[in-house]
Amino acid sequence: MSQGWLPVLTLATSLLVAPLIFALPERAWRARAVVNLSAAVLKILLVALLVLGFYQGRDFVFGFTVVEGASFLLQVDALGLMFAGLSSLLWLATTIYAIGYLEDSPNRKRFFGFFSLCVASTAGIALAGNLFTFLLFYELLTLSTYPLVVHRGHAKALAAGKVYLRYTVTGGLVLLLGVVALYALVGDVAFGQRERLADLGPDAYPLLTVLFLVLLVGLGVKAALVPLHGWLPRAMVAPAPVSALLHAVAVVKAGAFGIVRLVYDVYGISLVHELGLLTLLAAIASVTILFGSIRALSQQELKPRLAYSTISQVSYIVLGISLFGPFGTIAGLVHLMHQGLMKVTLFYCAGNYAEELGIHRIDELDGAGRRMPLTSLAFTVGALGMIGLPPVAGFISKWYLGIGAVQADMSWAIAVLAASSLLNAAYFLPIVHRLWFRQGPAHGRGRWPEERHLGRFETSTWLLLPTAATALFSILVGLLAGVPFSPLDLATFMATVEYLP
Amino acid sequence: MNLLLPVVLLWPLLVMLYGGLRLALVKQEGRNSRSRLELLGVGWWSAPLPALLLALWPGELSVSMPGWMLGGLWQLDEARRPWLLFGALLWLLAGWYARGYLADERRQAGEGDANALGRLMGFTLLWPLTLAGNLLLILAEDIPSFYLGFVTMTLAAYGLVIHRRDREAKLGGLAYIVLALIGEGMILAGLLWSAGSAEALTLTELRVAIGDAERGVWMATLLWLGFGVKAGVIGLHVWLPLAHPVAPTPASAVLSGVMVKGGVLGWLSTLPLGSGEAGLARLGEVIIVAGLVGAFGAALLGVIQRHPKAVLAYSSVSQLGMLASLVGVGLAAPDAWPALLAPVTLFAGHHGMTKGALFFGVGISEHPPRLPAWLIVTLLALPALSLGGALTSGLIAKGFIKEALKESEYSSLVSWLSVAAVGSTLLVARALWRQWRRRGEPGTPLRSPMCLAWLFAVLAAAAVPLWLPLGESVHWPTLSDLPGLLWPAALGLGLSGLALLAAKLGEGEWKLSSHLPPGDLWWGYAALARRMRSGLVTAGGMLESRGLQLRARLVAREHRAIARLDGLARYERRFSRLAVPLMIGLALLLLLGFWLG
Amino acid sequence: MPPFDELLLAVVLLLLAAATLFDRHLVRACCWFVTFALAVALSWAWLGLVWLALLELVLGAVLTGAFLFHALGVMPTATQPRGLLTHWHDPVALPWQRVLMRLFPALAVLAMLGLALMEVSSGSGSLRPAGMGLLGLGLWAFALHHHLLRRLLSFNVIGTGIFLILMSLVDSRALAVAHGLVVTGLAVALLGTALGALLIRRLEALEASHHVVYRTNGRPT
Amino acid sequence: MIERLGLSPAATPMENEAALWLVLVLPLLLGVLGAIARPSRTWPVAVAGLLPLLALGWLSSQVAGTTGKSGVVELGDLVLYWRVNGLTLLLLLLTYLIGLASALYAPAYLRDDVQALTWGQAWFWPLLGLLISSLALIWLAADLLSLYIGLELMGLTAVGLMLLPGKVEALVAGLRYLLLALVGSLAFLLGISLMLGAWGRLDLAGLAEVAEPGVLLWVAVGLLTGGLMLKAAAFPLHVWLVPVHAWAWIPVSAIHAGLVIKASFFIALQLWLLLVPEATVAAWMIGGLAGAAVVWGGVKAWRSAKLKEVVAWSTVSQLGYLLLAFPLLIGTDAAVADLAWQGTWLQLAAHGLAKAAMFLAAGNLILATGAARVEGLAGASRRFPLSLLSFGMAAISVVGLPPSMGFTAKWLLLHAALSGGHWAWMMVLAVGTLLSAAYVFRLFHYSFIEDAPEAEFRRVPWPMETVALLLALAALLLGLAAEWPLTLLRGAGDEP
Repeated sequence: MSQGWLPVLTLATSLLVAPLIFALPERAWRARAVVNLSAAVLKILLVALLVLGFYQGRDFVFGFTVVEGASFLLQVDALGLMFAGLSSLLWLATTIYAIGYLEDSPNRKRFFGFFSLCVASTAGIALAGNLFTFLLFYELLTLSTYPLVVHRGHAKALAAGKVYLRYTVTGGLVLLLGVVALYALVGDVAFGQRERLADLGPDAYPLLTVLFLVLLVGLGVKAALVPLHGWLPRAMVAPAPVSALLHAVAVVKAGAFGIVRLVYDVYGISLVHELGLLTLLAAIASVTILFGSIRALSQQELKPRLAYSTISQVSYIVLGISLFGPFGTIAGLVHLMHQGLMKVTLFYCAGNYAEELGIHRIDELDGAGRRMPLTSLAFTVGALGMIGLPPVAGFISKWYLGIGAVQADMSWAIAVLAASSLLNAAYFLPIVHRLWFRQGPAHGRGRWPEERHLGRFETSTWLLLPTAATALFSILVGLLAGVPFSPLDLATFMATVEYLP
Repeated sequence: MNLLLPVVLLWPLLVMLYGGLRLALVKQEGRNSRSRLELLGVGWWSAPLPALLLALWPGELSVSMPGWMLGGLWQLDEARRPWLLFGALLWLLAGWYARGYLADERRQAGEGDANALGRLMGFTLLWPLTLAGNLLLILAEDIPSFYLGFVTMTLAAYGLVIHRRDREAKLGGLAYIVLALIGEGMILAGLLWSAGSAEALTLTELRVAIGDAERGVWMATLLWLGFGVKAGVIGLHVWLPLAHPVAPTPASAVLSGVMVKGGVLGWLSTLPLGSGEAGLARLGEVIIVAGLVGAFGAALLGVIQRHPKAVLAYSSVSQLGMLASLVGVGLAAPDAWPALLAPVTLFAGHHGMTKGALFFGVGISEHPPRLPAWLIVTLLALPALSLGGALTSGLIAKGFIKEALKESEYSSLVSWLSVAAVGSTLLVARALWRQWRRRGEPGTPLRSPMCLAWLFAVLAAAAVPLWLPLGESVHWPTLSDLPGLLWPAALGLGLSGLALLAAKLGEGEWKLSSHLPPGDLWWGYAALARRMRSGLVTAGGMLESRGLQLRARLVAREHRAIARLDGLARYERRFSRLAVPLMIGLALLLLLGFWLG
Repeated sequence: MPPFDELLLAVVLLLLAAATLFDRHLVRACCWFVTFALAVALSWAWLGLVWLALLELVLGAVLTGAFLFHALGVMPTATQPRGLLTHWHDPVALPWQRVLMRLFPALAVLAMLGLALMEVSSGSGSLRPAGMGLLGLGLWAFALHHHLLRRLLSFNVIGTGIFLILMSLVDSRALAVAHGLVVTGLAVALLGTALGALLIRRLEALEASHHVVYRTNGRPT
Repeated sequence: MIERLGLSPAATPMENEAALWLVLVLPLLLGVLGAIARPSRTWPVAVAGLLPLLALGWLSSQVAGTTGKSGVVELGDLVLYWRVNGLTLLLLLLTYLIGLASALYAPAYLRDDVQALTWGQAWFWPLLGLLISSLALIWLAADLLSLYIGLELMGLTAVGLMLLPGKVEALVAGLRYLLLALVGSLAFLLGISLMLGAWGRLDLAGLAEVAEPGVLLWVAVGLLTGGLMLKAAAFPLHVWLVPVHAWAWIPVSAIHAGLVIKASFFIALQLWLLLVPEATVAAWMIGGLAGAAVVWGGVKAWRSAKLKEVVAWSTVSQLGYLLLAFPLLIGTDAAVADLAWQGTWLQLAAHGLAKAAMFLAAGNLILATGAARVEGLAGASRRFPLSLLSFGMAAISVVGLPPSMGFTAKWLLLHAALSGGHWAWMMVLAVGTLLSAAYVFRLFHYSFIEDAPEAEFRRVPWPMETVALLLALAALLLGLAAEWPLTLLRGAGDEP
């Protein structure tokens, strides 16, 4: 049975919210909040319906021809569902957060409008059924994110926006060229029809290799692979919810997700393996992992450090999919989710510190654990997860990565993992130490840079709630990784499909 | 009844949660209601009770939770029972002791000292968390849970180590955490590598996997070194003498008594000990040698220390070295291992309880109870002598080991261990001497928690062979064995007597100790690490400045290019003037094009 | 050998065109143009194309001439032109290098035309060379002069040249279409000239009120 | 190609030609009516604007289901040819839509623009009507004489419209435009004359049959192309375009950039496809010009200081995309040509809609900020999000980002270029995308500035906002619904 309207509806929830928000007047923040939140909840419900239907073996396909040889296709598969689930969950969380974060600041209408567009494009990326559709939403994402990056409108934000565009538009163009070339080569290929490329035979291998690299460059810009990462740390000037979403689901993840699609659903892992590109991918990922960690060490401000950490962490996904074998696949896919949860938590925390106490630099964090215990706890959870310590979700990813590396005969990747864990510890644990064990303004020493009392608790409830929720989720998906419908479960399902025809 | 297993782990967490909530609520209600807050209450103390109960529960228990991480499997079998028992017991005693030891701080906190309150809050919350990690480590059969337990214990204990928050505490904490993390890294790498090679999810499978794996030696090496950080393998031991003196005494006791045993337990759980086909004999020999070097080296380094807890820490390193060499036998001579397991466990239990009692003793000698001095000295010396192998549990453990090794090809190890025991004796003698020199005024009531815990610990330590369920009967040394067992202690005592005499006659303290501060190699490591860290930071900075340079160059080039583009306007003017000729030129060009084809 | 009168007509046309294009006195040039248009009408009549001749007379000679004089500000009532506003003499000097350089486009077009017309050998007569001559002269003048009025004159001359070539090329079956083309072309030429003339007047009026001098080639000086 | 252009002999004559005449004449009539009535409100224009659309609907209903219709108009000896097919209908529809948008925009604009109260306003309506009619004539005409008439009518009307503001600068720029347009028509006329002389006929279908390659044909086509390129503002013959737009009225700019230059392009492409379908080298030369146009226009747009100049230069750049049709259609194999064919017309439509929307939105922005310079946009995103949104959506199409029509067109062109292995054209498209992104986002960059001093802002009348928004939406959303115009294009039923 084919129920095409469900994915369309899922997409439409956030897509149609955007004009609605644009239509509402700037001052109607209550109405806007209601619209936003109800759409977010509705979307979660729809995604849940999709998951349910998917597990019952239903097909959800919606498509029409756009031009000759290229069609708009939405379809639902496990990978897409995972990403859609992540994006819808974090949309809700981030919307709540953003409502609190942007209280009384100008241009909220614009912010939320583009925010919804951004999420809609993420959903589109998740549900896209072929490269053409993927590309559509990928570019839409670039567009809808730009106003968010430059939201503050000061010189630094605008400069960051410029850099962001230079990278992403060029990347998008390269991707477009690659996709068109692929279409010229084999025509419209829906995700999952891997045999189409493999059937071309060894004669086409050089061409396929070149195309793969072109597509990889196009996607690698958003995935912030070294040396295409330059935009990410500068995009930090955006408001915290934007950074959170950018790093956790939207932009960076879209790139990583695209690489996953490219490797698994367009080329097929066996073909990529045969082309000998997996090693290259693993090498790029490893370099990125280490590079990001080393750069993070020398950052003195919280958000840039987190940004470099993202560069490093997202490459875990790439590393995972470059490990030939089910475990590598699981690792890559599951980290897609896990990194999202953990990073979003960290960015929420950074935002909380900035909003409540005016903290931007790391050395201002001394003793913040006493002033803001829940936020600091959430930060600790996120940090431990990033290091890859149980029971936080990061451990699960790392575990599968390691096993995948061994099984793919790339045991050297374990050294990368261990080194990265140590480096992560080296730049996260000092922060945790500062939070809890140093004495600061909360102990009567010095003053917070700009303290405000935003709420009854340590900070505004709007800010605290999503932070705590995502932190809790980060622990739960790690601790209860074995239960059905967990990210790990979905990823395992995916991997089985991939490797057991 | 299998539910008991989760309860054992949950109870400390609940205790922690309760404590946290209470604290949060008190904070919410306002600052003047702090007096109502009772820190380190009985509820807090009860955290290890279910574990103790479980250890005494007859029969094996196992609980499997497929949803837990990658599939949870917790077990209580006969091999785990002794570890659980002495661990829980020591945690219980230490908790009791702590209620007395930290009484001053509790009072201060009650009076509104924010710093004391902060420290106590940390202690209140992290103590049960560390305990939970430790218990999980013992009970877990699946690797993730095991690792989770290990990590939780390691990280949570950091808060206990730096309890005092002064410079030394921070140094101790730093040494502790840095080495622990390096250890974690190696453990993780080893676990991933070995588990990956056979998709193992439980520790039993893991041992088999390492035995079978092609590069099992390297996996085992990683695991040995990783756990060796905790178990004080020489070279990686430097955190012990730095962390122990600064930690509160009850924390030192559990640290040295139970937590470092986590490392030993890690070895036992992950190394394919006693597995016949494993080609790990060479590694086993390395472990034996490293263990013995540790045993001797620590003794030599320890006797010149001034702080009694540092001396005791070195003693732990020494004892753990002995234990390590026994574990090494398990790899080098797999056949001997089955007989050796029970003695090793007994030795571990003995060391744990005895070292706990000794650490309690340090606190006791600082605040002696109102007891006759001779009695105090005797009670302090009893575990000390036991540790030297002269009395009670130490004697029995040693005899047991000797008996087990007798048949194997490593019987000569016994003599080495005996020599090391001389060192142990010297160390405890030194520790006692330093304690005596630093003793405080008697005044602690006998029925205070501190005293009672200490007394109970001394007794329990002495009687370890009687109550530790080893699964097989302990080999009690016969009378004829005694000379062979007792000479090291006697020699050690004699040597310490001589040293005491020399000290009395001479100028008192050795000056050497000022040249060799506790932590020996740490200072070298620290220098190295500082250099490495600054190197990394510099590298990061260099990357950044390179990036900035590159960016600046690109920006400059961009500006130049833009300037050049702006200069293009003059061509525009030319186009404007030449529009008609250009059109004709275009027509000509096209004519040429048509002509060409 | 073409008939003598035809040759004469062609030579007269060329001479008149040259006078129109290269007389450095503008009013005189306009007068020459009217004469030229009359000559063209005469040639059409001589070719038997009476309708065209009439049209040329009306559109080319009378109306275009009127617009040109209007642009110059020469009215039947006011014989004195407003000298301040009109360049009686072309103020731009013409160095011979530029004169030669500007010849190239015209030569190029003529060469192309020559090449193309070699294929169409049918039809002879001197009207075709005359048309080409007009075309070349017009193009040269167009390239050479900047004054708008002169450019309009050149445009008209070129147009006439093209009409001559066209009419010399077509045979009887395509005559109707050719007529259509020429009529359209004439109308366009008239409209263009009219628009240009009105523009010139308007610009001059604006220049006068703004005290800014715009050269009619478009750039402020 | 002859079939695609609707010039095949298979096309059947139409029973009732009234629809055709209505389509041709109605805009002119309405324009004259407008001159008399001088509407100052939007709704009468909207009502009147529906009439031509209805006529077009009638026409298309007659054409529907056939490969196209063709016929002749006889005026004595003179025979004029016309044809209607899917392409014609698409172009007619586009013309009417953009014309209607301009017309709807105009009342409010003219009311608002103080200077428009001069004599110019009276002339606006008939000229606009005439322009649309002449465009319709160009789309429908199937012989060179009608095309010539249409082209000249269009050119002179366009010049007239451009002159309406009556400012010195507008007049100077208009003068140059006039002169160059006249020169262009001379070249065109010369080319036609040569062909008429050689083959004695001007109907396109007939010419395609009898014309044989040779110097005469080449010279003729070369001259025709030269003249048309001058009128189409193809690089390097674009000099008249930007100054003209910089001073023209907004609705005039919109229809001019959206349609007028496209007409010349349409004629040129049609001639090439019919007369020199195998001239690969020459087509590549045009392709080279296209590349240069894309780069030059893009760079100049990027560096322009005024908003309208940016938009105008962008037209020069975008025309380069269209010119790529020459190398992609001439002498390539059927598959490539098929893709390029669709891509070209889609690009034409996309650019027409988007550029018109962009001009209208830019007009709104300029009206609101009172500043013609780009820096004047500072803070615009907060003040008039709607105008900026329209501008943004149109700009997306111009850059060729999804889901806009420009993207779909670019996709097709890229696809064609890659299928044919024409890397050079692919690079042109790529560079064009980057440059257009550069100039478009430069404007957005300014609009997002928050810390600019607050300036006086005027409110923009709602019809102006709405018209711009609707056009932009059309340009944006037709990207995904591109199958519909393409079906219209293919409606002739000729399957590739």
